Amino acid sequence: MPVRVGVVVFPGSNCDRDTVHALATAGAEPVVLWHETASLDGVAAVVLPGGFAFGDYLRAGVIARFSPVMRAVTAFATDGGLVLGICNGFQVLAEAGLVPGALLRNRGLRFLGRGVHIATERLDTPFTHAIAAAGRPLRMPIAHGEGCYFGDDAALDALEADRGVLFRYVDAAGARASEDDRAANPNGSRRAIAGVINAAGNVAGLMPHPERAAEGILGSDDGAGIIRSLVDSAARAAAGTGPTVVSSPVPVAAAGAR
Amino acid sequence: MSSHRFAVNVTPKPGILDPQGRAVEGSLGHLGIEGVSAVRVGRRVELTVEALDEAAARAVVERLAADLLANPLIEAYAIESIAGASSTVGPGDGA
Amino acid sequence: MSSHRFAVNVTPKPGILDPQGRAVEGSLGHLGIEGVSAVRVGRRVELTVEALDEAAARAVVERLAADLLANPLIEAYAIESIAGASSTVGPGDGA
Amino acid sequence: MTLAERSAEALHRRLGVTDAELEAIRDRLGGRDPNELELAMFSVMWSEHCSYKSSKPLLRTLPTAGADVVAGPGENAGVVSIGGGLAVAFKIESHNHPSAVEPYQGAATGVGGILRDIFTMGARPIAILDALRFGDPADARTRHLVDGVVRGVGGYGNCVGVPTVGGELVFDPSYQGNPLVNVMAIGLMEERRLTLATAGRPGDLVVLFGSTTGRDGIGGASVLASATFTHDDPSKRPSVQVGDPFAEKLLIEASLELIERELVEGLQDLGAGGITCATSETADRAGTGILLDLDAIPRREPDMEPFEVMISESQERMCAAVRSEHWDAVREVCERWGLPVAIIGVVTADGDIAITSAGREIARVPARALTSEAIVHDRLASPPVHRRAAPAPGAAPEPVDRLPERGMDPGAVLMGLLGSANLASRRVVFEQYDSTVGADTVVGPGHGAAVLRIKGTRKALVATTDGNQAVSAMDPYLGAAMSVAEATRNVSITGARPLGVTNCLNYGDPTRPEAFWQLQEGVRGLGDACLALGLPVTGGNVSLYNEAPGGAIAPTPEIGVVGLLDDIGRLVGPAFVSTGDTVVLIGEGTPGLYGSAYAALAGVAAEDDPPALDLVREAAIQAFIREAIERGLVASAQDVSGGGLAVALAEGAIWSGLGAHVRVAIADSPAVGLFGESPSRLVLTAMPRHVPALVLLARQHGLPADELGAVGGERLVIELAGAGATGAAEARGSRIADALDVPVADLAHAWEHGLPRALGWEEPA
Ligand SMILES: Nc1ncnc2c1ncn2[C@@H]1O[C@H](COP(=O)(O)OP(=O)(O)O)[C@@H](O)[C@H]1O
Ligand SMILES: [Mg+2]
Repeated sequence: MPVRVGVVVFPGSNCDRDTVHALATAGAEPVVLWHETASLDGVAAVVLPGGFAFGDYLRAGVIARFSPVMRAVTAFATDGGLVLGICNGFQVLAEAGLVPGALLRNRGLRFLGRGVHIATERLDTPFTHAIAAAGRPLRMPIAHGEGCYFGDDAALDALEADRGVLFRYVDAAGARASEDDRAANPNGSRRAIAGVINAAGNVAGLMPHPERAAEGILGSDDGAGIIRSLVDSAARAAAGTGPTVVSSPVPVAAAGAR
Repeated sequence: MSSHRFAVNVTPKPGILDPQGRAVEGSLGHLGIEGVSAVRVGRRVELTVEALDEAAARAVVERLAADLLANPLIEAYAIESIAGASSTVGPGDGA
Repeated sequence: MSSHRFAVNVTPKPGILDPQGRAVEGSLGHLGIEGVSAVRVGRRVELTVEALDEAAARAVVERLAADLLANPLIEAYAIESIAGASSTVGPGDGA
Repeated sequence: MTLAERSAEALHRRLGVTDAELEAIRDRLGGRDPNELELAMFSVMWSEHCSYKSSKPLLRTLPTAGADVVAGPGENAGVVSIGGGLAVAFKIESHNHPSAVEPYQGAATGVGGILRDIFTMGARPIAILDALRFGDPADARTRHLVDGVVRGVGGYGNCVGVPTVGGELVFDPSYQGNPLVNVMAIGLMEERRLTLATAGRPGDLVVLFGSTTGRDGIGGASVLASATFTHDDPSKRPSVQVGDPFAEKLLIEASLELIERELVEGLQDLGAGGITCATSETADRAGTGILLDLDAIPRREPDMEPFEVMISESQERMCAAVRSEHWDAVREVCERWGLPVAIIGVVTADGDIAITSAGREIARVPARALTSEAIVHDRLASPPVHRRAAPAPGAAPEPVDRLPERGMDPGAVLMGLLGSANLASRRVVFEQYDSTVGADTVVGPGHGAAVLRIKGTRKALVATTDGNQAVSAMDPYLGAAMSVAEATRNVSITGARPLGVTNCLNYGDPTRPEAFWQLQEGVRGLGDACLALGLPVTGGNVSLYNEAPGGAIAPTPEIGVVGLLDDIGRLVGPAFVSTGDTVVLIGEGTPGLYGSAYAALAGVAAEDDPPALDLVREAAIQAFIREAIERGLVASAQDVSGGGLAVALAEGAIWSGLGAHVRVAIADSPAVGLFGESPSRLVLTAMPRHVPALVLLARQHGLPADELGAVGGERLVIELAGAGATGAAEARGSRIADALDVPVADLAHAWEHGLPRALGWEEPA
């Protein structure tokens, strides 16, 4: 029996159908969760999909954060439930304080839709353990106007100390991008951070779109590893077969500098 | 020469649709906030001008606002002179 | 009950990158404008609150500003009470 | 005359209604004068924009029949069946004048409008293509317009979550005061969900949902699009319409749910003419009337005049005919999506649009008088005295004679062309668009036609837009036919079968005989080309009065085509594929450099003509390439278009990183041979073992096929052979025929950086 994974739909979400498709392709049973429901309907994991929830008016993700469903998501996350935010979903998680940091307007002040490469900094998380070929950069699209990851130096040092950086923008060869390398780190994210994970290791967010790169026909299936990791971890969680996390973490260096 | 700090408040003209204002109003229910209406969302630009005197400085801001900061077709603007400190108010200090 | 109009000015905290502010500074050259510095671009939200009195109204705005309008990680805000009319100033009326 | 008449006269002129038209209105009303409200309604409905009063007689001549056509012109969008119970809806529309006034909002609301045309039919929008035309890229105003329009297209399309997968960006001096913003949208639907814009039957409720009605766009598009736009005429300044893509997204979901659950009898989006247009057109189609309660219409602003409510063009609104037993369900859907919804009237049997307020009837007009019986003008048409009515794009003032006699290095010319504003990469533009949302984009913007897979099938849709204003400027018939040929060719070279043609006709003031002649010739060229290629025109849009103080635009027939690829596995692209593949040229060129990118760069010779187009040959070459791809004989396929053969070869190299070494026989002049844009030619690459079959197939289709050389190396090498080349060389006292030899990396660099340089934008990362 396929594991049930929730996909939250806010007014203005526009990657919900893509995410449902990618989850189903990965063998899960997607469950659509309307923003006004206060219950998660017993799903084993939740995805906050991309889009422009509430038009992204004011600040991306800020209005969505107050939807009834987010109270349920917060409670779910607090008891260790798996939550993944993609693009706008990441922005919502950040606004809700479920993952550290803030996402500012791209430094170039333009929306950017293009392919990027990201390195997986940790393979020992529920969102990354099924990614094949450790350290090989993953290629997938970004499409956002507010994706510049920001935290002050102290916050970033703390984040790195917690091993909270999950993905970093790198060049095609896998070398970590600098903050002003517009080619590899298009939105100017601090320390090239493309995705983060909370200290408890059960809530993660990233700006790139794995669900748009999960089938060869779309030019890359590098995103499938992330989706598969989530579905597999959700299945373990549902079956109660303990740790969704494989041990032997990959040293941070392995992924980045190559 | 003296230095003057101004703020230019740019707001959607009356009658012009303000999608952001509408979205904020619509979301108040979720925050359990009542009695709020006529929400308009605009921009606030704070800047420092070096000029001979206040009047000269204001003239510069006036031009900047009209030519660059506001779109006269859909936005109105107002210029206020502010204390250098006002942009550094932290949360809570507001009230 | 009485009705009060406020403006909430939200500006990037000192030290936070403000690419918009830099973009404005960058385009001053083309306009042949000089002596302008320290440009910060933020948001201005104007709203009307129905409440028992000014203090109660301000408390509502305070909550709105802290919870919704500003992100404490990156933004500071200041609340000002304004005349209902101030949002309808047209271009030029500014000076 | 009576006082009433005199005030009516005064008002009708102010509303842009001529005295003759007022007479016609009187007799639609049985001789009586319209009251102010009625006159305002007529003024918008009888505007060029809503009534097509100048173009209707011409459009009637277009071929619209097709075996797979489910809905044709006259509906909000054309719909064509693609088998398996699925159908595709597509249409292109202009938002030129609003974009000239406020580029961001003009472009944004243009996207919103065409999307509504698509989902009104019951189709979910899956793609946008934007065809943009501006004046001199070095001009500050142009740069402001390009930036605003591109941000507007992205700001709206990205937010509603429909990928922008293609389009065009063309610079031509004739657009200086009058940019063109044409947007095409494509939707996918279950055929049985087809929903038409009708008012249903008497007794049905008329329901308005979406945004509230405000004063914005009063006399907006209608008035604007019906009077020559001049910057310094405040009376023509619209109250700018602001788009709300978030509201549009909710409108898409609510509308599709209403259709899916069969809760509406008919659906019509509100565009130009607002409620007046939506109610009169739906009633006329259904042969019914509508009784409207003005006071029931949700407003955004206090004390609006009745006429303001009736012609307001506030965005993101829909009008539906609903059985009374479905009302509660309809309201629930709209409210769940956060959309204001109201019953604003009822469908009647009397054929009139009647409006009541405070229980009093304030207007009554026969629906058909506003729409199908609107006035039609037969305009005067006369060819221009000067053959070159409009300038070729950027044509150098004094003619120069041809390369290489003038000592031009063909390699330098090629680099110049690849880096020119009209041929360089559009990346800095389309990277501001979300081209991958929907997870269906197989080929996005940048390399020819866009390709979208259809989930759950092997099928894919292929789409492109093309318009040839340069040739149209001298020969509007040929220019329109060439536009159809190129757009359909760009679809066929992927292996897809074109399904139908949508078009946006951008022309000048129809009351000017020369401009009307251009329109007449353009429509004739469009029709003849579609007939020759066996394609139906499924819809389109006409934008007239495209004239600025500087003069009229070059006639611009913008053509949108959607094609069907039965097996995505067979998809062929324009980039070279592997070293050792043979390069084959199909078809042969005719002389004529007029209207080419080369002419824009180097100047045209006085005697230059545009190249010829043989529509029978074009049909043959498209049938050939589809069959060749079907049989798996083709590795890559590109058509010879802007920049000629040399640029087609260079693109194959740049996009693959693979060089090529070819030998081109020059019959006449090297300039024509390398850079001439004579149509109906293809540059193919194929595995050597497939070449004989490929060449034989070409012969069977009556097409010449020449093996030019092979793919490989890191340079593009083009040797010039034949009389033309050696002759040119001898004329220079040289025994060596010219050769073009450039590293692919250099070609790529010129191509990548050309546009940001031309626009003064920061270099692409
Ligand atoms: N304004 C635009 N928006 C999106 N894509 C564009 C735009 N302009 C051009 N393109 C893309 O750039 C490529 C080149 O355009 P064009 O020269 O018209 O292609 P073609 O020669 O195949 O017709 C195409 O893939 C087209 O879709
Ligand atoms: Mg083309």
